[in-house]
Amino acid sequence: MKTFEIVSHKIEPQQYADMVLRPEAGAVTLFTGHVREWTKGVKTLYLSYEAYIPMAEKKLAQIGAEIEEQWPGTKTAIAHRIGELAISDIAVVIAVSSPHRKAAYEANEYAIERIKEIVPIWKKEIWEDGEEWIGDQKKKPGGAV
Amino acid sequence: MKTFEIVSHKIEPQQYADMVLRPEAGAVTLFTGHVREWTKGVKTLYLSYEAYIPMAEKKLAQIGAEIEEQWPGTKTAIAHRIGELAISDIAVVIAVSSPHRKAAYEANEYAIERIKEIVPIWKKEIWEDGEEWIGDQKKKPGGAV
Amino acid sequence: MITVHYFAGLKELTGVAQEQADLSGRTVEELWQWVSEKYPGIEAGAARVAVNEEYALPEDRLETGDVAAFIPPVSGG
Amino acid sequence: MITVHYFAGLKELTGVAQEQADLSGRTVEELWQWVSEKYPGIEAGAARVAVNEEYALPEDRLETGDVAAFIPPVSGG
Repeated sequence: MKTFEIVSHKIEPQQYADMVLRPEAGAVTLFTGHVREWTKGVKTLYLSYEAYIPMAEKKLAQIGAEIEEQWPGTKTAIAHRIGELAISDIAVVIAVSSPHRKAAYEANEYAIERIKEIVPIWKKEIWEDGEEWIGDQKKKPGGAV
Repeated sequence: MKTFEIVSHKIEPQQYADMVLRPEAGAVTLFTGHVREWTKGVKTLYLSYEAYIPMAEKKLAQIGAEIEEQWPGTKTAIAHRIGELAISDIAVVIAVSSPHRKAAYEANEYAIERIKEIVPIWKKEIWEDGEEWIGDQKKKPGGAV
Repeated sequence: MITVHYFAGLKELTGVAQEQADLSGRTVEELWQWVSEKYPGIEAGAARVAVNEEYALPEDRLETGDVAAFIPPVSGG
Repeated sequence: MITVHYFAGLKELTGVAQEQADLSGRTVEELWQWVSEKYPGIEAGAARVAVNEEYALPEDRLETGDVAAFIPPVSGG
């Protein structure tokens, strides 16, 4: 198991929390993103995730490095699952430990925002009557980041 | 296992995450507060927690109700451990699920702040050369809340 | 009679976790007078008072069978 | 020769996950011209380009053995 990884099996979130725990950690935040049944009134049957795996793992590690620079003393682990996921399955897990809780919350939320900006992972939603690749509409693609 | 409880055994955080998961949940935040080895340069040997158990469980449930009112669609579970805890042991776990992630982060952080304000639980730090009951110095006790 | 609970540092000061007190009909403020006379180390206002597991006001009146508790500054989490 | 990767919706549009292209010495901007001529449905600017797993600028130059990838808007999480 790696600290920043793309996996194609069921995610066990506790493993990532364990990876960041240290005697100096007073707080651990663990975020899990799950497949939601309903999005904007449309019922999802399942999701399919694809990644550019080596670059995605590199970008997850970059996010971890950004966090350790921005919130000194924190430690981060992130995993994202690819393939077909059913309702309630975990797509992503983010674990952050920190001496104090404030940084653990802030850094964790920063990680999910950055994943949605820079990590080459794509989600396809499959409904009863169709399917679609989902692009983050807030961030128009530019030449570079 | 109860949704809001004081326990005297080891906390298994995943059980509380599982308790709040539902098909409409897209995000689960799980916070764990751990016994930290060093606080302000003083080495902690272990901690001892005491609670006014029935009132503490009632106040934890009140926090859950406050959250569900302030962030509709969220679901919360909280447990706090009492007795003697070693370094890295989990003292408190807070699980919040929500359709969207923003509320799950905000509500979780709200819960730990409220625990430190209103829940009758007390921490005694035991060091090599002494011990002390810790009071939250930011909140001077008043007649009522 | 009412029941009075002490916790944490206050329990170490009183030496008892709980006791009975003949304070039915009295207010929370009078409970404070009673306790600070009985245990000189306890200063009024050094804790909150809960009655029947809810935080109480100084003017709240105690009834027979009530359970009062002195809640020193909490430090959970 | 360089390697070109396509992902998600772009892969469905090109019908291939990856291919070789004779673009050594060319820029990322020229890669865009090449791909939009080969696959008329692809609009320049509809994706970011990564070279060797880092986001690249239009003026970046491709070298033999480089791995380029078209990265449509990401939607992980």
